[in-house]
Amino acid sequence: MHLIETRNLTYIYPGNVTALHSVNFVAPRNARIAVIGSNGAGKSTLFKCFNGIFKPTSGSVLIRGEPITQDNIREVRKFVGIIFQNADDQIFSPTVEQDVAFGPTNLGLDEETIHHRVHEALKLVGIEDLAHRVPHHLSGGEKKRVAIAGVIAMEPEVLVLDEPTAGLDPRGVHDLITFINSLSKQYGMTVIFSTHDVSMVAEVADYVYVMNKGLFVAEGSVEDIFLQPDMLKSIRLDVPVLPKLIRSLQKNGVPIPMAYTYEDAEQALIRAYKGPQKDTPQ
Amino acid sequence: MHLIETRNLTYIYPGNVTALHSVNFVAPRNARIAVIGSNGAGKSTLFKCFNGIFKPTSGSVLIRGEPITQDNIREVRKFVGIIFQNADDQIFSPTVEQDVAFGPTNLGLDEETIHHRVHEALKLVGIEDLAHRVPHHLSGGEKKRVAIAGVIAMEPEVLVLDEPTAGLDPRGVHDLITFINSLSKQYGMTVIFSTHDVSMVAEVADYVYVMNKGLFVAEGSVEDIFLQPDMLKSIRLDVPVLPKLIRSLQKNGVPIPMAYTYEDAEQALIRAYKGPQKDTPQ
Amino acid sequence: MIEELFYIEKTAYKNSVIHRLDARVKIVSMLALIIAMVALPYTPVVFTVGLIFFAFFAILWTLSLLPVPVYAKRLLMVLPFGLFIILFQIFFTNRYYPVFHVIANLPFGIHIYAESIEFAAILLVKFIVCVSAIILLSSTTKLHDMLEGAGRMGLPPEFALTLGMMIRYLFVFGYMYRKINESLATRCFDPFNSALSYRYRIKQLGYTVGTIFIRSYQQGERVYTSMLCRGYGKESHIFILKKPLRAIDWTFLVICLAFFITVPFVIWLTTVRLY
Amino acid sequence: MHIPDGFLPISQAIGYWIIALVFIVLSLRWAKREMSEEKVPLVAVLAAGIFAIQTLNMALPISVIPGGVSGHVVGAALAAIVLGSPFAAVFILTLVLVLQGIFFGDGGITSMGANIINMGVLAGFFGFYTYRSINTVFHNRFYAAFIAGWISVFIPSIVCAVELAVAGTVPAAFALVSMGVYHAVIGIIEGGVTAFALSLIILARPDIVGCESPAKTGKAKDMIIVAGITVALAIAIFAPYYASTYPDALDSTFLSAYGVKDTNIVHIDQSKAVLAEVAVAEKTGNTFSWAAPLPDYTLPGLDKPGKVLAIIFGVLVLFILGFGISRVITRKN
Ligand SMILES: Nc1ncnc2c1ncn2[C@@H]1O[C@H](COP(=O)(O)OP(=O)(O)OP(=O)(O)O)[C@@H](O)[C@H]1O
Ligand SMILES: Nc1ncnc2c1ncn2[C@@H]1O[C@H](COP(=O)(O)OP(=O)(O)OP(=O)(O)O)[C@@H](O)[C@H]1O
Ligand SMILES: [Mg+2]
Ligand SMILES: [Mg+2]
Repeated sequence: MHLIETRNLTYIYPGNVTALHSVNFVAPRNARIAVIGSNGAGKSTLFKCFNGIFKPTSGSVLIRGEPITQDNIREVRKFVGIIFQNADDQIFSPTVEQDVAFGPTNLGLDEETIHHRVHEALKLVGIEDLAHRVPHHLSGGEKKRVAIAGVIAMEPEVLVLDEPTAGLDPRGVHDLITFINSLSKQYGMTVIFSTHDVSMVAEVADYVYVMNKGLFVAEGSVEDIFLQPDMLKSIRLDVPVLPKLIRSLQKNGVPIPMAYTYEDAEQALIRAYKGPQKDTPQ
Repeated sequence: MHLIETRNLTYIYPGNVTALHSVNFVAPRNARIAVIGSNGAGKSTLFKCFNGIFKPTSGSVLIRGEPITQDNIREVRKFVGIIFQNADDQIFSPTVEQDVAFGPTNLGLDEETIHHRVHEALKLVGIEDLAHRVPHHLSGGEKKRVAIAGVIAMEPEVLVLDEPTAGLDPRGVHDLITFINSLSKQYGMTVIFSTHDVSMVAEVADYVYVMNKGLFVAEGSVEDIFLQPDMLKSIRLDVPVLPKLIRSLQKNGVPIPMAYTYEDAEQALIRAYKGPQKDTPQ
Repeated sequence: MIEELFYIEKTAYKNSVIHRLDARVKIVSMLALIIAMVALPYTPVVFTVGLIFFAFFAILWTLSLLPVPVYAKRLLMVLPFGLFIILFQIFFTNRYYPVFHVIANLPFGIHIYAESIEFAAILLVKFIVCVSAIILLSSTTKLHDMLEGAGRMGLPPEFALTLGMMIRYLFVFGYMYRKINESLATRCFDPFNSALSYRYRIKQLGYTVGTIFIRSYQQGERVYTSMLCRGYGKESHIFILKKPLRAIDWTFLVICLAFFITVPFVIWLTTVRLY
Repeated sequence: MHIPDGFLPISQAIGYWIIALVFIVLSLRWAKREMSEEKVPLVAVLAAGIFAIQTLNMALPISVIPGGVSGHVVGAALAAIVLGSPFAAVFILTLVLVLQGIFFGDGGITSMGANIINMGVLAGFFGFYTYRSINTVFHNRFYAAFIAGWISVFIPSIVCAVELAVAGTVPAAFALVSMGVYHAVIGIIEGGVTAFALSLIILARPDIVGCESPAKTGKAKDMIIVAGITVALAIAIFAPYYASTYPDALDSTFLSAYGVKDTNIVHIDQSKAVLAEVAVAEKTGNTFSWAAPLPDYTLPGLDKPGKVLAIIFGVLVLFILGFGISRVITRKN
């Protein structure tokens, strides 16, 4: 049984824009899944189907094997937490604490539990000291964390992030990547995210879906996907710079194994250039 | 005489937030200048001083050697065109054509000139076919182009872009980089931009300013800046992945020259492997 | 006005005895003051009571450690409409006096009446005292504290949620409004530029208003979506912790209420005895 | 147009508050029933948006207005038209006014009821129904929105003047003329802005305005609304001019010229005043009595001048009429 599964999911916006076209998506337990695609490919639309915000025009969305109905929709929304791209859309209460408490309050929890959850969530994303601040004085990165805390406080088992790193500075991106990886490793959460930053995919994802014009044009492990540079180019995407470089070296006769993350690439290059020597200490 | 020059420019927001602290910035003719810095470093504030939207709290901004006054402000705004990060803030009219015509109309040009300029601008950014579309329905990348066209139609000599690639897909980023480079090469325009994407800096800029907390902490050519990884790290930035990789190889004893753009890095690595042979044909 | 919002908010973040008082206490006291002031009949009693109330306000303002220019600036901001009406009073008779004495004759048969001047002064005193009370309240109380306070006093949860969201988005739109203004300026649009036709200028303003409207609408839709993701439903409300009043809050409240009720009465009684 | 505290006697202020509360409750019910819970966040965010719109400085350099007093768009008509219900305007403007009153001191607390009636209820209802009926009859959204925008500023300003006059804090004639003329001009801007804004919205987001498509109602009923609004308009437009034939100053010179009052003490003998008017009529040969049945409104003892009341009454009757009719129409659908 998969946590999330879509079967021939089609979504048509009012005005006959087909945003999703018979999409089959599967999210197993404890996976880190990237959905990539050009602007307008349908990523955000897909994510909104995961917790019943959009109802499929045809096909179905199964959460833990069950379709989303009016009866279980609250359960589904508790189970699948979504964080959209723009933090301002998601922080609607006058203070950080109130905002993070919004979800738990809606779950009908008692005051003490709410209070506890709010502080757990704030601690997890590392912004406990911001609890009584007003959101509009926060920086972009801080707002993003508040938005994440707001969803985490509902204790979802699947976390969906729509372009989480957009507009963050390099350190912010790095922190977020570390955070996502820890959610998966420490808490066993399933994380699904979309991004335009292909090199982030290599650092975070176990499995990749590639979208174009509402269709999945490819899916597979990071290696599978980035072995198809022409396909990616044809749909406005690209291979991250490191695999691209290594491929080019391979073509030019350098005997070097493929690598996707920075660390692997570094090791691979050092070995390739120094010949079969002992591991170089860091 | 520089096109834009700031002298000890300090800007304090109402409420005593010092966003710029005695900043000296110089933009010569036909340069491509990158301003990088973490979230909240003061990049956007600096740009808004360039065309008199913000008046310096102290210090001065000189445009072609002259300070900005009430009398020449229209001239200045015609001379320095700014494109902000969010295209939605910059598009007000019911059709793309009308929106691009907005600036020239405000300059009091006659109808024929306006028409001509609008079509030149649309052609330049490659969206002639969108002229009669409603801007609110365009994709993110298309809106960005409309915003650029709207400013280009005023025929500025300096183009300032605040985080131009945010939210664009890889192809969109690539197109934009090509476009910026062509503006500089073909039209001799001076281009100033800010970005969080350090690898874009290497591809586009001739000169880089590094900001932190309202101060310039470093400036120089791309090489100068990316030779200081520790400084960059300390202010939440990072060295692009390619120079980082090459530096690590150098440290590990691989004899390889430094390179910043993808092409240079590729060539350098290939040569380093093959030894001092003839150039490998592409 | 949105610009002032940021500014006012700033003063509310300072710290003082007055700032630390519970929002409920401040709201109730200020309401009491305003109602007491407005309820006074249009007679010279207003002067004495107004003076005493204003002195009381001045003490509170001093305690709040806020500079006087902050007050002056905010007063000036709201003055125009009221002041306009007040100034013109002196040329007119009204029904609150049986007899009017002309003290100056101006051309075109316009007169200035002694009683009207007094009446204008009465209006001015009422106006300034009430506005001062509001300025004190909003300069020393954070918006969300006020909202929480109102919520604890029984403001219906629907209203609290709606108002809370409105407050939050006021700031979001404040920033958006700034950016739109900046990009209008970048493209040299100036509604006062008489070289452009009225129609064109009104049209562009209309489009700008339309743009802000559409963006607010879209923002609203997106907010709704993300609220749904957090289990929003009919019974959703804003999270407000219970918070009992402290002794100092009670003291302040009792003093204020007693003061605002007794002063007018005492003054009224003494004037009655005097005449 | 924001009446501050102290300009309305407490009794009247309470009266206005009660009327306002009725409409606020109605609008809450509307928000809950017709728009369901999904619209609550939308309306809240829109309220913030309208607030932002109100801060757009509309102080066009209209040299007609001395001093270039600035005005801004109210946005009530736009909100009502786009959201397809006058209650939307009531709800949104209430939120806006509450915030303006409590936070900025713009418009008082006690007088907030009156302000909500003027800028929320009257502006919303008049704006909405004007738009609806003109659009139904003439099928021109642009002009319908223009006139609706104009009315949504003008009528409240007149009513505001009347309220102040009834309160006795401003002479009716002065209030009507100054407010009327000023807002007639401001109304043109509001109208223009409303019309252009609506045209943009229809172009960019036709789905938002969709619910508003001209109701397929009987033409006759719409004609009644149009007629009602036209009459209201006529009254509203002519009221200030009618009243302005009695500017205070003019009035008192006239009276003093005929020896009814001495120049220093205004203590008017009513019978003498009537006699004086008769005398004037005889002298000028003009028997048309341009005085309303009630002589001067500044007379002691006569606090509620009939014509002022008549205007209020007329406006209210038309307003209730229009509202009732539209209710009947909508119920039939
Ligand atoms: N509310 C809407 N009404 C109609 N069409 C829409 C709506 N929202 C999105 N679309 C269309 O649906 C398609 C998919 O949009 P979606 O937002 O899912 O793309 P995306 O992959 O998230 O793009 P991006 O990377 O730019 O965020 C696009 O063609 C878009 O124009
Ligand atoms: N309107 C404002 N009022 C007060 N402070 C402001 C305002 N706008 C920006 N600031 C502050 O000024 C500083 C510089 O902001 P600025 O927007 O210039 O940063 P930036 O470098 O453009 O950041 P980013 O990369 O996130 O766009 C920040 O500390 C910010 O909080
Ligand atoms: Mg998206
Ligand atoms: Mg910025």
